[in-house]
Amino acid sequence: MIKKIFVALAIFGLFSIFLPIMINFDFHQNLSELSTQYVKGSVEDLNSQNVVTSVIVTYRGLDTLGEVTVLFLATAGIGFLLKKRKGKKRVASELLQTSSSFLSVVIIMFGIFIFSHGHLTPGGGFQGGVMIASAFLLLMLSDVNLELNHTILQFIESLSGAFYVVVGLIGLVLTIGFLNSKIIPLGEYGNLFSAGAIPLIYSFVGLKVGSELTNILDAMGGD
Amino acid sequence: MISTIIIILGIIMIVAGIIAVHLKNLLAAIIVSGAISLLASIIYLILGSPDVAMTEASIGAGLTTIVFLFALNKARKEDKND
Amino acid sequence: MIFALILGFALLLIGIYGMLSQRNLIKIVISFSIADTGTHIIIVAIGYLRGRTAPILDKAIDIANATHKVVDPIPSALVLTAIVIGLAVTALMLSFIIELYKKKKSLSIDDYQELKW
Amino acid sequence: MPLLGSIITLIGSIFLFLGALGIFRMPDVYNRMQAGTKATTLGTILFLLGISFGHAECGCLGKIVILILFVIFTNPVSSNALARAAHFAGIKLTKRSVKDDLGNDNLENKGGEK
Amino acid sequence: MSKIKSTLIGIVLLFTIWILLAGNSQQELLFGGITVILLTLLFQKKFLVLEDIKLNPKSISYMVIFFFVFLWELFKANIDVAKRVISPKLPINPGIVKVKTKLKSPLGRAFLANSITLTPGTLTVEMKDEYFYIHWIDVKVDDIEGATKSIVSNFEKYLEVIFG
Amino acid sequence: MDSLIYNIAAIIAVISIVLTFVRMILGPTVADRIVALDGMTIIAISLIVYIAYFSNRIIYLDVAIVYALMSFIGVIAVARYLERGI
Repeated sequence: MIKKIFVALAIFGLFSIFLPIMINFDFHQNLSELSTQYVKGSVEDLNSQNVVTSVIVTYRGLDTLGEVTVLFLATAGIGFLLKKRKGKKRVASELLQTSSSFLSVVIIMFGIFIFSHGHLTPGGGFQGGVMIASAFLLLMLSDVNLELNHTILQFIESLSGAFYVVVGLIGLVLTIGFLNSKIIPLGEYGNLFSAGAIPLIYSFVGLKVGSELTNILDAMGGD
Repeated sequence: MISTIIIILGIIMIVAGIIAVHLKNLLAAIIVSGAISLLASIIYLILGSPDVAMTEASIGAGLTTIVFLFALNKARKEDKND
Repeated sequence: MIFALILGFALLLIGIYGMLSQRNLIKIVISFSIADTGTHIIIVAIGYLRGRTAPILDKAIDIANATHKVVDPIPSALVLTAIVIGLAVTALMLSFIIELYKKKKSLSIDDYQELKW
Repeated sequence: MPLLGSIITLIGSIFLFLGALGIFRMPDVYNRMQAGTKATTLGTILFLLGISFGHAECGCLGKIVILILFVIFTNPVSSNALARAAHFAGIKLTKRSVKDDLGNDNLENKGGEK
Repeated sequence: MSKIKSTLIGIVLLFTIWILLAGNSQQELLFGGITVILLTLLFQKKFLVLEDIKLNPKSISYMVIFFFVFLWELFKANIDVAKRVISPKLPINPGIVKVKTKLKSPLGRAFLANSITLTPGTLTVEMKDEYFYIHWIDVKVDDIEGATKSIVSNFEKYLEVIFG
Repeated sequence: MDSLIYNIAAIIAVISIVLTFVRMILGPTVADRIVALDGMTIIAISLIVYIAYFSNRIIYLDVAIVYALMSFIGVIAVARYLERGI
C-alpha cells in the first residue's frame, strides 16, 4: 500500500515538473547558429547531401568512435555472460527454408546499398549494419543447424575497426585533423563517389556494427 | 491532415503503452511494445528525420523484439531442463 | 509540433510508472524501452521547425536557400546513436536477467533481495 | 492522369480497410489470416501503384516496383509460417470448422520435442 | 554445370534489383557490379535453389502467362474476401484439407504454396513430402482428389513447365 | 480534386490501422495479436509511401523498404518462437 502511494506521488511529481515545460515551450523559428554552420558546411565544405551523416561522421566523428567502442564492450560482455548449450528445436517449414536462402542475399545487398549511400539517402552505417545482422538472423531462424564462422566474423570486425582508426590517423598525418574526410578528393556533388572519405568511413562502421550485432544475436539465440 | 495522423497515431501509442505495462502475458507485452516502436518510426518520419525513422524501424522494432524473444526462450529452456 | 512533445512526455511517464510498479524483471526492461522511445520522441520534436523538411539536400529543395528549408540536424544525429546504444544496453540487461534466472528460477524482483538495504 | 491515380489509390485503401475489417471480425486465427493476407496484399499494390501514377514526374518507379515485389513474396511466407506455428502451438480451429486433416495426421509428434 | 547456371541467374537477378534501387549512372553500375559479383561468389550455396528454372522459349512464355493468371486470381480472391467480410452473417465453412502435388523442385513448390495462399479462400499451412495441408475457408469437396483438382491444378500446369 | 481523394485514402488507411490495433489489444491468443501486427505493418507501409509523396521527398521510400523488411523478420521470429523453433 505504502509502495503504491509512493509510486503515485513520484509520477505526480514528475508530471508537475513536465507540465510547465510543455506549456511554456516555444519552438524556434530559425536554425541555431551551430546548425546553420553545419548545413552550410555540409554543402560547401564536404559535398555531402545528407547533413545528419556529415554531422555523425565528420563534425562529431570522435563521438561516433566512442559509440562504436561502447557497442563493442557490450558485445564482449554478452559473449562473456552467456555460454552456449545444445538443445532440441523444431525444423522450420519448407517454404521458409526455400525462400530465406535467396532472400537473405538480397537483404545483405540492400544493407550494402544503405551504408554505401549514407551521404545521399537516409541511412548509413548503423542501419546498414543492422540490415546485415538481420539477414544472418533470418538464416539462423530458418536453419536450425547453422554454425556461424566466428573466426571470419571477428576478423571482419577487428579489421574494419582498425581501418576506421587508420583513416582517422591519415588525416592527422596530413595535418588536417583527426577523422577529416578531405583525405580523398571530394568529387562532384550528388554522385556516389563524392564527399571525400565519408562513404569509406561509414562502410567500415557498417561492417563493424553488422558483425558485432551478429555476434550478439548468435550469443543470445544460439541454443 | 498531417496533424490528424499524428494525433490518431499518438492516441494509439499511449493506449498501447498502458496496455503493454499491464498485460500479464509476457509475449503479448513484447509484441505490443514492438508495435509502439513501429508507430514511433512513422512519427519520426512526419517530424522530418528519416534517418531516425529508419534506425527505429530496424532496431527498435526488429532487433529489440527479437532480443526479448531470445531471452524468454532461454528462460523457457531453463524451465524444461530441470 | 506540440502533439509529438505531449506524446513523448506521456510515453516517458508510462515507462517510469511501469518501472516503479511492476515486479517482473522482463516487464521492467519493457517499460525501460518504452521510456527510451518517449525520450527520443521528445528530443526529435524539439528539433522540428514548422513547415520544414528533412536535412537531405537533393534536387527536391533549393540548395542556395537551404538553411531556411530544413529542420535541425543535431537532434537527429544524437538520437540515432542513442537508439543503437539502447539496443546494446537492453541486450546486456537481458543477459544479466538470464543469468539471474539460472541461479534462482524466478523472474520476480522480490526474490532477489540480498543486496537490499 | 492524377485523377486516375487517385481513384486507384482510393480503391486500394478500400481493400486495406476490408482486410482490417476481416482481421477484426473473423472468428479464429486462420480465418483472420486469410482475410488479412489477401486483402492487404492487393490493397498495398493498388495504393502504391496509384500514388506513383499520380506523381509520374519524379521518376522513382524502381523503388515502388521493389516494394511491390517484396510485399508479394514475403507476405504469404510470413502468413504460412504463422499458420503453421499457430497449429503446432495448439490453437484450435473455430467451432464452425468441418474437418482438420493436419490435426488428424498428427504431424506434431514427429517434428520436435514434446 | 548446375552451379554455374544458378550463379549466373543469381547475378542477373541481383543486378536487376540493384539497378531498380540505385538508378543507372556509371558509378552506380560499376560499384553495383563489383558488389553483386562478390556477393554471389561468397554465397554460392544459397543460389543453388535457382538452378531449377528452365530457360527455353516455352517456359518463358509460360512465365508471362502465369503472371497474368496469378494477378487475375489475386483480384478474384479479394472480391471473395470482400463479399465474406461485408455480409453480416459471415458465410464461412472452414477446415484444413489435404492435397497432392506432382512438383519436385523446391522453388516450384515455394511458388505453388505462395500462389495458393494468395488465391480465393485458401491458405497453405504445412508442406510435407507430396502433400500440402491447406486451410480452406469454404470446404466444398471432401476427398484428396477433388480438393487437388479445384485448388492445385490451375497453377500446377504452368509451374510444371517453368520449374520442372 | 485529386489531392482531396488522396487525403481520403490516407484517412481510410489510418482507420484500418485503428481497427487492427483494436484486434491486437482484444486478441484472445498471442497468434491473434501477431496477425494483427502483421496487417498493421503492411498498412503502415502504404501510409509511409503516402507521407513520402505528400511531403515531396521520394527518398523516404528507403524507409518504407526497411520497414517492410524488419516487420517480416519480426513476424517470422515470433512464429518460430511459438512453434519452439529457436
